[in-house]
Amino acid sequence: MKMKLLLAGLLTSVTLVGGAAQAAELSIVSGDTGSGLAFLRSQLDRFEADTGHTVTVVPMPSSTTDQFGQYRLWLAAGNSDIDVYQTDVIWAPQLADQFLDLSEAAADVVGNHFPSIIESQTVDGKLVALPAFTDAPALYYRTDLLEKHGKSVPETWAELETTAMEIMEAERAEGNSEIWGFVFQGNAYEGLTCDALEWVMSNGGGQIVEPDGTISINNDQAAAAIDRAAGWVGTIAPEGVLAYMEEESRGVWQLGNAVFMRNWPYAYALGNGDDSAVKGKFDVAPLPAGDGEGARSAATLGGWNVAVSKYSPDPEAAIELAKFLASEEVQKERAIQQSNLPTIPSLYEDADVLEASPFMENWKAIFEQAVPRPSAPTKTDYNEVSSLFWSAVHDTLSGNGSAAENLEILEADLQDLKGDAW
Amino acid sequence: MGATFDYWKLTKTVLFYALVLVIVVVSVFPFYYAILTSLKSGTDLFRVTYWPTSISFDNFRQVFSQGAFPRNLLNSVFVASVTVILALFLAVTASFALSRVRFRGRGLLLMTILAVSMFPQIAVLAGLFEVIRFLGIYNTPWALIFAYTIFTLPFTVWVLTTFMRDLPVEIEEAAIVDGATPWVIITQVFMPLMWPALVTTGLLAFIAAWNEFLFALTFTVSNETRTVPVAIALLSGGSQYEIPWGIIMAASVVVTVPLVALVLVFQRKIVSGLTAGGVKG
Amino acid sequence: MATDAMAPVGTAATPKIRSELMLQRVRAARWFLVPMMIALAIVAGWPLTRSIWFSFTDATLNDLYGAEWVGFGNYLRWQVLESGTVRYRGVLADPDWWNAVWNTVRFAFWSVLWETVLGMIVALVLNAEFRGRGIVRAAILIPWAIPTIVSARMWGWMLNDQFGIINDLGMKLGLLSAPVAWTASADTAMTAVLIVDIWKTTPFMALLILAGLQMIPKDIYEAADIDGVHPVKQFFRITLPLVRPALMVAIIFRVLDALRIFDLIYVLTPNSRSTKTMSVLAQENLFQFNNFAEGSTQSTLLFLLIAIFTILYIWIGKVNFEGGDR
Amino acid sequence: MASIELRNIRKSFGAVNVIKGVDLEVRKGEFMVFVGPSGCGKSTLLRLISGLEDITSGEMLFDGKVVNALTPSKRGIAMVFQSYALYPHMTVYENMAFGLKLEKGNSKEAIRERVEKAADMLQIRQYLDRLPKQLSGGQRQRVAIGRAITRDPKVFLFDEPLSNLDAALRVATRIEIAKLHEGMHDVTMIYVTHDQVEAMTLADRICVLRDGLVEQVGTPMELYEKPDSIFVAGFIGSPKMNFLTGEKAEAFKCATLGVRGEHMLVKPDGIWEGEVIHTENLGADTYVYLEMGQEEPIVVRLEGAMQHPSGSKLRVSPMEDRVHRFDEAGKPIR
Repeated sequence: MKMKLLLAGLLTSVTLVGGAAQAAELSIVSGDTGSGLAFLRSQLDRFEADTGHTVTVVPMPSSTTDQFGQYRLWLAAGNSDIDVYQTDVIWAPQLADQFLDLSEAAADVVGNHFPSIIESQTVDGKLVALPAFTDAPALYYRTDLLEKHGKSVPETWAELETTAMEIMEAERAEGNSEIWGFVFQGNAYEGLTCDALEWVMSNGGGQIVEPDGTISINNDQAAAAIDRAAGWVGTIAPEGVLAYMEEESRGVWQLGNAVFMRNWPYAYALGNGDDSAVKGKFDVAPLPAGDGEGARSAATLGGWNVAVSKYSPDPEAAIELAKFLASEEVQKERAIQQSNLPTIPSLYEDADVLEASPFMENWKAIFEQAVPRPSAPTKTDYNEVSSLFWSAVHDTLSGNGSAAENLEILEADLQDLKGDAW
Repeated sequence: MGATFDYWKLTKTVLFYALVLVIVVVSVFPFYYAILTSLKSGTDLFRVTYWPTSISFDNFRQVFSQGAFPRNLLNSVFVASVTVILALFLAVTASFALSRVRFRGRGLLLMTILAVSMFPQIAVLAGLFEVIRFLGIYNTPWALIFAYTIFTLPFTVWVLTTFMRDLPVEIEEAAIVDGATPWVIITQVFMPLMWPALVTTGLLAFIAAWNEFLFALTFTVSNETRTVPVAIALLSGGSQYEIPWGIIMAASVVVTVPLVALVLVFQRKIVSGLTAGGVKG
Repeated sequence: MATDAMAPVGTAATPKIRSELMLQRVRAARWFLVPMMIALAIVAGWPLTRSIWFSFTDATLNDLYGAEWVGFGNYLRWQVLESGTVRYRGVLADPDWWNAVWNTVRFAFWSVLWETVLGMIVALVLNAEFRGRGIVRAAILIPWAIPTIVSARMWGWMLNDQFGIINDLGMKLGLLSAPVAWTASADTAMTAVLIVDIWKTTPFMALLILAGLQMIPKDIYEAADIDGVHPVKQFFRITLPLVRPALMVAIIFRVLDALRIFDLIYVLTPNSRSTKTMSVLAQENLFQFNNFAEGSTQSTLLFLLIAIFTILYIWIGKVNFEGGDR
Repeated sequence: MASIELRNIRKSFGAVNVIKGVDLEVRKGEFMVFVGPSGCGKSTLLRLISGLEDITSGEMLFDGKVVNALTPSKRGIAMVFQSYALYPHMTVYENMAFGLKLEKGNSKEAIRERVEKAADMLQIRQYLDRLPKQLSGGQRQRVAIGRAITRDPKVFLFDEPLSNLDAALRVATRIEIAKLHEGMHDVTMIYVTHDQVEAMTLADRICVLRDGLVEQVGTPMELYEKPDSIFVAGFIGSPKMNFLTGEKAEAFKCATLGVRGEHMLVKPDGIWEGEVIHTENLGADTYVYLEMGQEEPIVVRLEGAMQHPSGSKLRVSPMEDRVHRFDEAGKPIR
């Protein structure tokens, strides 16, 4: 009975849609979260209504490593079941061979986005993904504690160190034995690459591999930056920070046990939740700068993009969908409903957006300091480059060798990996 | 004399129950902690407690409202059951041949079967993916049932072969004299004798299939065909980096309870010692 | 499968009338084995062959079908520099690989050792008659019943230095002086992984041993009791020899599993050098890095290593392929 | 109901020859006992007859038809195993009915009737609903026999059925089996044992096996009175026959002289003198062991309870007409 109804429904929908020009059935794979998926669905419903295409969402686990492995396997096997992929900023260059070049199709809108983001998704002149939203970390600080101890928001890492130490010691002396100065992401994983890239970049130490492909990591400023971070472990940061990812840092922070935290925007809303111990007691600022030559605040570029599979049976409709998801209209909705940072500069001044997510104003400054990870120049080797880098940094943080020693080895390893060219 | 004996016996009993208690506590504590966590929400999750402070079933409600969890549960039951039935069926007959019929190359065959279990699962993923697409069972429960034989079958064959080898020869001969064919011997004589082994291997294989993640993630792409471990991995918090601990724990509790029930149902079989009586080795 | 492999042993000498019974049994054996072998050939044969083949090519996941044959290059290759020094490359010359081998072997040894000992104790306890045995039996299976991806995360949470209950408990009981970041520190990461794995897999061992114990006739113990054999002696003289076949098989499968350990480490300590095992390394190369061929090579080497181990184990442990038949 | 003929039957396991060419005829309705020391191949021979074991060469005929290739069930045999081999998960009734259920064409009622008939014969009717583990050893053995009876076999095979029972039960069950045979006149029975008492008491004819070959076939009295070899002479009869060599044998013009204990007479003018080393008093008779310079002590069986203190001297003579004389090859001189 049910089957019959279903069939009847199917038939009518086919006849209805049959009239529209080449209605396609598309699939988009997304590792987004619950509310993110709901948002995606609502946008897709609009897209379906506008175009007559139908779109199925294939949800994926939120672990990015799981997602990446799966996408790679599917693409390698030429899986035509998925048309559009939601990709992390660092993926598109690695999967460039399997994605369609969108530069022509998106020529009309490319100019609207931040050029640095477009740059990060361009491999050998090929635009492999369109940006859907972006992400950049900030320094979270406790307004109440800073005020109580008469400190200002640190602008350099050195300031952060002293401020954190002083407040921590003072608070501990008052019996708050669980307090720490600073928490970040110190586990050996992609997040450490982000954190460490900020330390190095903000200290004028380059971006590991420069856009032209040169390996720049083995320099004194980079080494100094990492050595300094190594000094935090066990002093202003707990030993366990070596195993922290985003959630662990947020956990410590949200219990009110840290003065400073480096984290992504998601922690902002959660930190202001009703059961949070730090509700209304914190604010964000750009990450501190280093003190070497060319030192400036730096924030690693995150964010998600949409790419179209080479194996899509209906590439035109798929491109249409990708463009739709990257459009200003959807990005605005996203900023309002999901508090995701848009990749279109004009939206940061949009009244509706600012009304819904006033904190975005803070992020504009942060975003201006954003640095991409070297995924574009290192192409398919990026994951391995990143792994080598975070391993070297993690070794240094755990006290296995000095930064200078580890970076020297890293440079040699990267050179081996690079060969003649990336 | 009598007094010391009783004293010794008491000590032994006390020590024995202490051991039982330790075993139970160590086994169950993390699960208890999971239940505890599943009843918490928000910042409470980050606070260590040993007893429930406040009880909220929000997480459980979330589990059943996100995605298609009841459906996933059903898929898991189906996939794991069919996998086990299939594996036991193939393994019982095969292990009869391997343990009771003398033929050349038997040792080699057993080794070959074992060799299947020696390859890292992660490495067969790509090849298996091709086979499954070739067979046209991609994104169906059959893909998983098919893929899971790679780890359930060698295991069940080996364990059942070992157990069947230990069954007394004379029982089988009595059956032959009674006119039983190999099939009758297996189904009517051996299988009832091997209940403990069958239930045990079946249970272990069931749990292995129930808990498998990697294949399930790779070979299914829709919420309607996915199994519980994938569904749990799909449970998500409000944003990318947020891990919804409470919900994950609630889901784990929901997933584990049927298994515990299964064990309780079958546990009599596990120990139905049929050893005393007619069988003598 | 060659048909003559099925011929009963000892037929070589004189031609004779084969009895219907033997024919029936051999025929049945063939029919019983064929479905299993077909199933295994499809589900394992092709993927295994593919993986081994890839290990001799330069395949990457971006270009799986255009892979070219490179012989043993992925295993070991060398290059003589102008100065005369020889540079070795390939998996066998990769210190990361040998580190992973060492981690894997270490992990397998300790985990299986502990699981066997604890599994035996648990099985003996469960084999005894006592009130509430059914509940206890169900309770000990819980660790095995929780999906690995969940239990690994759960333990990761419990082992956390700030809000983990293990540290809290350790501090409260006075076992720890300061919270330990179990999964973070290189010194404790392996211990943490071992704890979780032993916790999780001991039920598997215990249940298989229990099944073996169940098949031991009770009158043997009664006889031993009458003879006044000490319980400890009973264990070593009666129990152990009689559960040996079941135990040996349980150990084989546990070792094979332990040598291939992946998901637990992948979730708990994915990038720690001190716990990175062969499978984790292979996975990284296969799917995360662009080194599909190298990952295949590592998988093949892992396979070889396990095969060698198994042959040694069967040879040294004198695992019996014979007996029980007629 | 069947005569069995074995023609040059051989059996080898790999390179080991267990049965080395056996020719034997078992008549219809006969109770034949295979007896011999362990390892003589008697059980193997039984299993060859049953069809459980493949015949390596030679021919096996049931009622004149070659049955080498037939399965046990098609040969119409039933077998009682040493360990009873009852199906532990089935009740006594199910155990007994199993074979009948597997045969096609037996109605439920017919099966019940046959099972109950057999059960009545063995007085196990009240146990039909029990599991084997709820029965004593003797009861289990009866069930095993009952299972065999139910199948209404042409040939009844017993593989050391009493060796797992204690002495008292053994005698009782032995009588049971003897009665059974009387009640089933037309059924051929073959019984394997290593116990010559069982063989003597049960058999119509005994087949003594040694090392895979038939040593002698004959009625118990034939074997007792006219053994064909030293081996048979020594194996049959209790106490074991005394063997004397050397001068004492030469006096009787043979290599070995065999005298049974019961054929020795204690007389003051006995031709042999020996020293008493041990006396076994069995109540009805007494065994006196004498040291006479032979390899083994010489047994003398005396009726009634007698006292002969160890160390005392005793003179004995054999009954002249009951001595067995053997040549160098161990064959009897008649």
